[in-house]
Amino acid sequence: MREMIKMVVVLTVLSSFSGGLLAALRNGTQERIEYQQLKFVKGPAIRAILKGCSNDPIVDRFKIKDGDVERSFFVGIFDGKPKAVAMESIGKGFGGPIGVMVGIDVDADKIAGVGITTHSETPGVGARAKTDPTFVAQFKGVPLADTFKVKADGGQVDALSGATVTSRGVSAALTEASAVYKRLKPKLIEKLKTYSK
Amino acid sequence: MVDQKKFTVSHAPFWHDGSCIRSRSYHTMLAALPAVLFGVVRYGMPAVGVISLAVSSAMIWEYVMNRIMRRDITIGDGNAALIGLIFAMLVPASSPWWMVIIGTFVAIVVAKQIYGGIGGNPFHPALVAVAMLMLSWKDLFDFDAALVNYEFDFAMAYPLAALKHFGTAAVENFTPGALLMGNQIGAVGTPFGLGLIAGGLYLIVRGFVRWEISLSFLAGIFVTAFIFHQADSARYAGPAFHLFTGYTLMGAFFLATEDSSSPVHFIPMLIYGAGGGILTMLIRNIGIHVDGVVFALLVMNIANPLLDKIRPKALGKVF
Amino acid sequence: MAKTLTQEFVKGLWEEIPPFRLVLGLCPTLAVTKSVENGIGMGVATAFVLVFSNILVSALRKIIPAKVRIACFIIVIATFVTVVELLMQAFTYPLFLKLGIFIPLIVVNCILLGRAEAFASKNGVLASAADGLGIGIGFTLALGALGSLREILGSGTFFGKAVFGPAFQPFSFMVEAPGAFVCLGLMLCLMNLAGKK
Amino acid sequence: MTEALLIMFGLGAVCGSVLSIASKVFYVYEDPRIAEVEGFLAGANCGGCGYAGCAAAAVAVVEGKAPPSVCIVAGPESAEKVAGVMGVEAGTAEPRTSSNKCRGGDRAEDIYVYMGVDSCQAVSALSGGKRECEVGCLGYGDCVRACLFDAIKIGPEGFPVIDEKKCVGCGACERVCPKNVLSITTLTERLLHFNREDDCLAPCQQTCPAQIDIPLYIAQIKRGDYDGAVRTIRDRNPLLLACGRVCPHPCEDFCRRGVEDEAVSINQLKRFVADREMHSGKRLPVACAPDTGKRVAVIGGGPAGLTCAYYLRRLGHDVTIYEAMPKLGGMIRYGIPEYRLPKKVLDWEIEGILNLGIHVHTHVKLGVDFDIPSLVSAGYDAIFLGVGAWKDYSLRIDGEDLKGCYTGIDFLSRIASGESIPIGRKVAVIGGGNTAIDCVRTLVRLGAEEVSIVYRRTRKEMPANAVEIEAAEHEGVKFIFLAAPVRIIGDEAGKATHLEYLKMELGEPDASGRRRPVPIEGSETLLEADMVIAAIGQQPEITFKEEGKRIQSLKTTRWNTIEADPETLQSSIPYIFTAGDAATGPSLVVDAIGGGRRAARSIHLYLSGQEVTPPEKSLFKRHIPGTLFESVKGIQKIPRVPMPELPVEERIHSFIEVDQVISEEDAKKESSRCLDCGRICYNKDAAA
Amino acid sequence: MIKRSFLGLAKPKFEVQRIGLPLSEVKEVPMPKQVTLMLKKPPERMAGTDTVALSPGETVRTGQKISLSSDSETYVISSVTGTIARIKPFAGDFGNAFIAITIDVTSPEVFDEAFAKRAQSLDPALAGAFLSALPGNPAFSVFFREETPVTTLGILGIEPDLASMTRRFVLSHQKAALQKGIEAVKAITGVDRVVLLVPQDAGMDFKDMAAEVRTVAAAYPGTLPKLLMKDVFGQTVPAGKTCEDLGCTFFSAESVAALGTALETGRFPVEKVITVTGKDQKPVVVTAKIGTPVKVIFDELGIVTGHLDRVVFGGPMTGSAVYTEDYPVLPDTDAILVQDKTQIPPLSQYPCINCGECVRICPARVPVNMLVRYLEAGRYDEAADLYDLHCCIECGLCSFVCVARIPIFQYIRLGKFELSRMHAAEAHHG
Amino acid sequence: MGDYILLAISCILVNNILLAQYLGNCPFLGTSKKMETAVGMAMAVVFVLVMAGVITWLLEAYVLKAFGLEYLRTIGFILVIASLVQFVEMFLKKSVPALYRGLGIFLPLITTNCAVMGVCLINIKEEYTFMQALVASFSYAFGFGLALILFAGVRERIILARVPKPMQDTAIGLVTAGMLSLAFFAFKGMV
Repeated sequence: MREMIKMVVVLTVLSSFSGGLLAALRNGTQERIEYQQLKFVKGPAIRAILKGCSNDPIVDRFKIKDGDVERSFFVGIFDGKPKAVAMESIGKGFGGPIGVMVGIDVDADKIAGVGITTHSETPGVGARAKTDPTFVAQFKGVPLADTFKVKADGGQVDALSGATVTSRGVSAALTEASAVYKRLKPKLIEKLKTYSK
Repeated sequence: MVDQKKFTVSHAPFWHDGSCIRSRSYHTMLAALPAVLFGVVRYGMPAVGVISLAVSSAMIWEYVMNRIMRRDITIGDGNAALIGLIFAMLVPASSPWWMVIIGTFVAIVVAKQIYGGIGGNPFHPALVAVAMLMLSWKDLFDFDAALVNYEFDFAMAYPLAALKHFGTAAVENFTPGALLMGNQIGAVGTPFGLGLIAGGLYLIVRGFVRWEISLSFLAGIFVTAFIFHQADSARYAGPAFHLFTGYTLMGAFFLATEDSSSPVHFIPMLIYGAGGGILTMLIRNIGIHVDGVVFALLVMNIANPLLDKIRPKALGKVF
Repeated sequence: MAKTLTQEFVKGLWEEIPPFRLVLGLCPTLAVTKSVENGIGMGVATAFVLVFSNILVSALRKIIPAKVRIACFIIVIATFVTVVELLMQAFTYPLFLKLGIFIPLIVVNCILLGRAEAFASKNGVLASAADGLGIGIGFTLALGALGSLREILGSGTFFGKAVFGPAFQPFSFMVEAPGAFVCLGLMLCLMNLAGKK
Repeated sequence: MTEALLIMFGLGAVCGSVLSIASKVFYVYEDPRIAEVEGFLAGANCGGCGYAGCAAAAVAVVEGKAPPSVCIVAGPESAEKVAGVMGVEAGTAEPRTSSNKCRGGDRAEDIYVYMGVDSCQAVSALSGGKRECEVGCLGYGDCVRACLFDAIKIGPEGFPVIDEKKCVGCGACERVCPKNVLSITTLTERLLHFNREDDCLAPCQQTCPAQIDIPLYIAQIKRGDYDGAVRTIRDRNPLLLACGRVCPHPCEDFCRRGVEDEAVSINQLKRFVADREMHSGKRLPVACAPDTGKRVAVIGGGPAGLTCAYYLRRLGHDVTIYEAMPKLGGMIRYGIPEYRLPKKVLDWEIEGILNLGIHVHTHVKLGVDFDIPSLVSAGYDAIFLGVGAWKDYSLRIDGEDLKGCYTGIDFLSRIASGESIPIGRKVAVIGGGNTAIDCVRTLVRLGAEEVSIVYRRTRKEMPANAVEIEAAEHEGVKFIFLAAPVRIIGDEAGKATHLEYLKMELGEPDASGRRRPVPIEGSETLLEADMVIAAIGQQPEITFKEEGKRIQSLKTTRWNTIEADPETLQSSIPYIFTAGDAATGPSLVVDAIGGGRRAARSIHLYLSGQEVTPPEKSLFKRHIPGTLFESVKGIQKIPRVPMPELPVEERIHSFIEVDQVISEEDAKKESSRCLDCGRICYNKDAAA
Repeated sequence: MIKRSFLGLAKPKFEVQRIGLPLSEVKEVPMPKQVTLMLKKPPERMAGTDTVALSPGETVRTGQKISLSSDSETYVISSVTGTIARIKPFAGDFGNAFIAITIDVTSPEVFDEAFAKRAQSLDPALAGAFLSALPGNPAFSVFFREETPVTTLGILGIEPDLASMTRRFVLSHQKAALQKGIEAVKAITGVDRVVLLVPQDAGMDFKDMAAEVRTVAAAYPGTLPKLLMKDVFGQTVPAGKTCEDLGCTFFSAESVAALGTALETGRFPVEKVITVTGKDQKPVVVTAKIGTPVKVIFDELGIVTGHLDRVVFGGPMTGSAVYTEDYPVLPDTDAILVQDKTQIPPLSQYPCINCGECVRICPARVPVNMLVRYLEAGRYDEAADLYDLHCCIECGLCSFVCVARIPIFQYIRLGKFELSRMHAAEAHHG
Repeated sequence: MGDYILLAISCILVNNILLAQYLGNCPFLGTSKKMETAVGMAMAVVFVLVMAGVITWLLEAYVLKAFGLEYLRTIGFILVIASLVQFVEMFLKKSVPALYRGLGIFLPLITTNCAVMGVCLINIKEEYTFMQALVASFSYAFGFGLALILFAGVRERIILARVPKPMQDTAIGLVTAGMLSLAFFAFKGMV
């Protein structure tokens, strides 16, 4: 019995000790990890969309509650003004979810740029959505519509050849982003004001 | 001590039927000759270059390994030359010299000699080499691109690639007869179906390969292709097309039948051949590889030791 | 037969260098050595965990009951693995992304448990630290070597920089899964040859 | 933070309790020692122990089926730890190594040309193998393949060579060898191995009373492995310096090279390596088995006693030597003059033996200072009686007790212990043995003007070594053959002046084939001699027999030697063993050494509670007939290397050692004359 | 030598070579100057402990029984009259040990009367006392043992191996003796069933024999006992068992005929019919005294042997090569084969290449390809447990067809021998 | 249903845990020298992996995710797996000794088998549902067993071949594993 108690005690103490240690470490590094994650996963896309902004959009980010979920917005400051925000939305692709970063020009309600963050599409086919710059370039300056559809479905988006599913996924993501933007716009404007100098 | 007479003492039997590894290798090479000659005629000097380089470098690798491992020099048995030849038959005539040499290195050194030489290799050495090269240099193995400098009087497309990319419509004009006569592009030794069949029959009749494997392999391809074709004839080509294109015939007579990587019992031989055929068709029809023979046979090579455990009960065996 | 600390350290560099001499820890060895950078990163991470887990296991060896010995060792190791995981996320995020699932899997690397069981639980703190450091550095070296070979041959680069002319057609087999096995096998053969002398 | 703590606490608690409860609920009794033992085994799963892997071996140990030393890889440290777990002592866990008995796969001729499976087992299955030699190595290397530790290689001569560093003594090679060439032995077994009928023995080794592996050490000298040669000799003979000087080398008589050419100078080679070790100033380490805790008293520190003590010590016993004289060495110290065996050399050699941890009491005489019962009560488990044969036979003629009359050993030992004896002008030494020669040569050096040997037969019959006789002759000794002393005539002062002897002639040959000397009537002759030394033989002095009770039951022979089994050397009292001159009567040093080792074996058997039986299939003082050739073909004659010696003028005035050691170059040359014989084979390459 | 046929799909045909029958010419080998008799050592005796009841210098008569001791089960019958010159141990194959008794032949020949006297009554004791030494070494003892006594006797008029004509010769030339012999065997052993196995093409009528007559296709390996058991008697001998365990044994027709002759003449038969195939590969049938050194036969037939040649006692498939021309004709030597060194098919150092020829030809369906790998690695136990080592009926065909020229048959025999040795050692040590 | 079959094929062949994902290689090489051990190990892995997959999925879903403690995944999973393995070992030893002899002796090896931990992590990473996780765990384990048994078959022959000394054992095992992995390229893209 003594031994049993010892076993339980040692194991419990050891694991709680480790839990405490890790929790402390986690608290200390949480901020930085989050920043790093954004920087390396979403960073490239964000920077491409908000090209020419004078700030670091990853530092200047905020969250807004949208129903149950929290959404992150990255602010792009152009000429001292927070002119654009970027947000991520998810569409369903061929190989799984596709993360699409959508930059929106707040002033004009136009798309400032689109970038693909994460995906698991077939290399050389669906993956061209990320690697082929012409595909995302077509969205720049397009006004926000209620729905985005590929041309084959009667929409306005030029699908990637051979990767219709991927293109549909991206379009769906854009549609969602546009909906979210419209829904949250008032709160967004509010928040953005804090960034103007 | 010259006058001393000592008899030779050994164990029974004292007679032998006279077969040996050397004659086996050379007869197999002889059987491959029609297809090889056809390749030479079709592709000219580059084919000669690839063949001679492959055979000679294979023998040199064998020699080098024999020396390193301090074993008897075994290039005389013709096995290395045979592997070199089969390897050459599987690559496009336009293969660069370094690729041929790397290929024979992989075949002889990695896939054969480090397993202890002939008889030890669990995989067909030439298959291993071709699979490795295919993975590494896809472009060089794209027969359409590789043979772009040739001009022939028939459709300049690798039938299997055309099928994969464009469906059956693209391969309609490949008639079985034309395919058999070698009117298709492909590797050095594979287009001439008739030659391969002739060689294969020779090997079977002489007992150098086991007919069970060849036949069941072809049957596996035929049946599977037939089923697919019946299911969707627009996407999947018919059995005749599959039988006479790509590495199929080569596989049936020269690759699947390699001694040390194939089973020896009757039922395992049938399973082995049929499995290879079915797998080939699965890869061709739903996998990403253009031709499935290489990988299908490698998979069957792996399964060989297990398959070969299926065997008849020995005389008087008690359990 | 007591060895000096130096000896304990040095043995990990050649005599017992994993995974060549001690055939342990093959999974990360095979999986992450597509490039030198990954290999060394993984090696360092493992070495870090190894040193600290060895120290802690050695320090606690008297109070750990035998029945739950393995569980305790695992907690210790897992704690440090998580520490490494968090630290890497915070500071070397791109490397963390590349090594992916293999960082948490350090916890089941048999080298760690092997050393804890075979060495640290029987030896003093200093010796265990020396042993951990030696084995860890040896592991790093081995991973670096394998990584270099595979990167140079398979991609034609070294630390991401091209080493051959543009005419070089990389032997991409080497960076594929089978290449990893074959390459490690051949290196093991060379080590066996070298060990003979 | 709190959540993390709580969750981890919960997880740890759940896992801990589940495990601890499970360990209670699902408890299956397993001897906890199994796990512990397994922890100490090497974990190589090599199967060398004979069990299926380490776990199985651990189970066997715990069940008492296997000894703690079961693991052959992990070494004695592990055995100790395992023994600790099991609560027993490790005991005499000796390392075992493989050794091969055959040296030369290709020397024995083939009887047929073999074709087939490349394996010794296969060849030997066909008519017992293709070699004409029944016990020889076939050389196909089954042992090499069987060895898991890479410790065996087929050497350039075509027989297996064992790398002792790698060998763990697992016995795989022994099991697989169809010719039983390889055997796994411990140090004890090696030390106790005696020449057997089924060994592959060269004639020299069969002849050597100490059974030294002569071909091996010559081969080692040839290779330049002098230390190895010393070790080889020392496994059989601890007194190699002394033997290298004084041994009459019977081995050379049977040297196969000697059949067609001159015998190899075996003893010179032995002396060469022995001297080399001495002059190197570094003693080669001698391995001893672990202590057994048994005590043995060795009475008499002569060659037999020293040898016996040496082997007993190496076998792990606690040995004490009791010596009557002030110094150890016995007859080789007191009976052999300085010019043949310098005392310095002897001291060095004896020191080496004592260094193994042997206790010594000198100046104590059996029957005077102590007796057998006192030794028994002092706790000795066995006693070795190596008292030698120190009592000279008397001439039993008139005038023997005149002044100037001495007996041989008495004279020599007094000289050796530094006593100054008035040396006569003209000296007559009676006898034809080595003692007589030693006396005359000593006298020459002590300044006697005229020294004669008086011997009753002819020179041919003289038992002394021929070289010695020759050396004495060179030094100016006169030989009077066919002379039987009748009386010694003295002057009034009681001092000897003349020796009267009868001339003899050779009669008809007797049963032994020697022609018996027959006195010639009336041929009395006077020989002027102011000093007469009778050196006609010795016998053991057994005055101790009269004292004490227990010892009275010790049987003796009519020559006053101690009666004992000739092979086991166990006397009529089970715990008393004997050897050397005390057992055999005066004989060669090397006989005493052989006897000492034989006695040590018997004592070891006795102490370890085994039956004291002669070695199995022992080749005791016999030859394997098949090994003695009438002719040896293909010999290219090369003379043997001459022995360097001091010039006569120099040596007769001093006691400086006469015989010198040969040079390294000569040693190599001489060793290459060896044919490296086996039972029926010899190295034809060396012959050519 | 039978070569591989051009068409590899067909199995090689192993029909016994024939020379014109009936054989008219039979050479008689003259009385040699010296004969050597091989007395088999009982297994329990070890080297050096044997003493033969006779010692060198003693005289023996033709037909005299020589044994280790008066009650010994093993004995030889002297085939000549003479004096014993030497008695030496002789190592045979696979642990068989003999004592070679060499006799200097003297004339005139004197016949020992013991057999004639003993043969007055045909009873079991006669078998034990003399008949085991008949040509062909018939194993009479199996009829009288306690467990599973043999109830069926097969008399083999067919050859056990290729290149032998001996039994065929007996069938055609000694029919009367055979007839008498069969009756005698029946009387001595009381056996229930006697079956005479004759080759299909014997071209003779055996209806009047006192035995059941069965014709058998005389193709190798169908003439091996275990396959005869299967094909003729429809019984499969379990691995590790013998035909005798199933109550059946086989005698050579020659043994039975010799018994018949012996009873007729009252003299113990000391001659042997042997088929000798020289380097010209033409078989010749000769008769010679048992114990005749093979050299004498060679001299008589004009066969010259040289360095590296091979002399085989027995057939080419199952015989054994001897290393000296002094080797004597034994009672069971049916055939002698001489090969010039150029006629010896070389072996190779190759490992198994897994071609499967052996597997397909094996009459016992043993997976030889795997078996030989295990045997080569010395893993005999696994070979026996996993790959049917003990099912092998030892026909030698696997080696005959082996493309890699591995001495497979030798590996198999060696494996069985080593296993039996190991098991014996284990049993010995408890 | 079809999805599950595809998932299974993908896990068994296309993304074979050993040959394509490099997980579980130590026991792969260690236990493949003999067919019997390979079969025992394969069964043990299937057994443990299915249980571990289920338990860790539950742990992740109902504890870690619920409290936002994903960073404790590593330590939590391994602790659970290790305890599970040890528990199963003790249970088998007592209750089903026959099974223990066949499979239990491999259980300690599984604790440090990265395949087990790896599959649990993959299940989380791929955000499988409970059923998917169950199927994936079983299929991965089956794939492991399949590769192990195939490999053992090949290896039994290699051990008997005349492999040069420095290549023997692990080195040749690795090269062969490479070729196995090469052959498994056959299934690329099939799902």
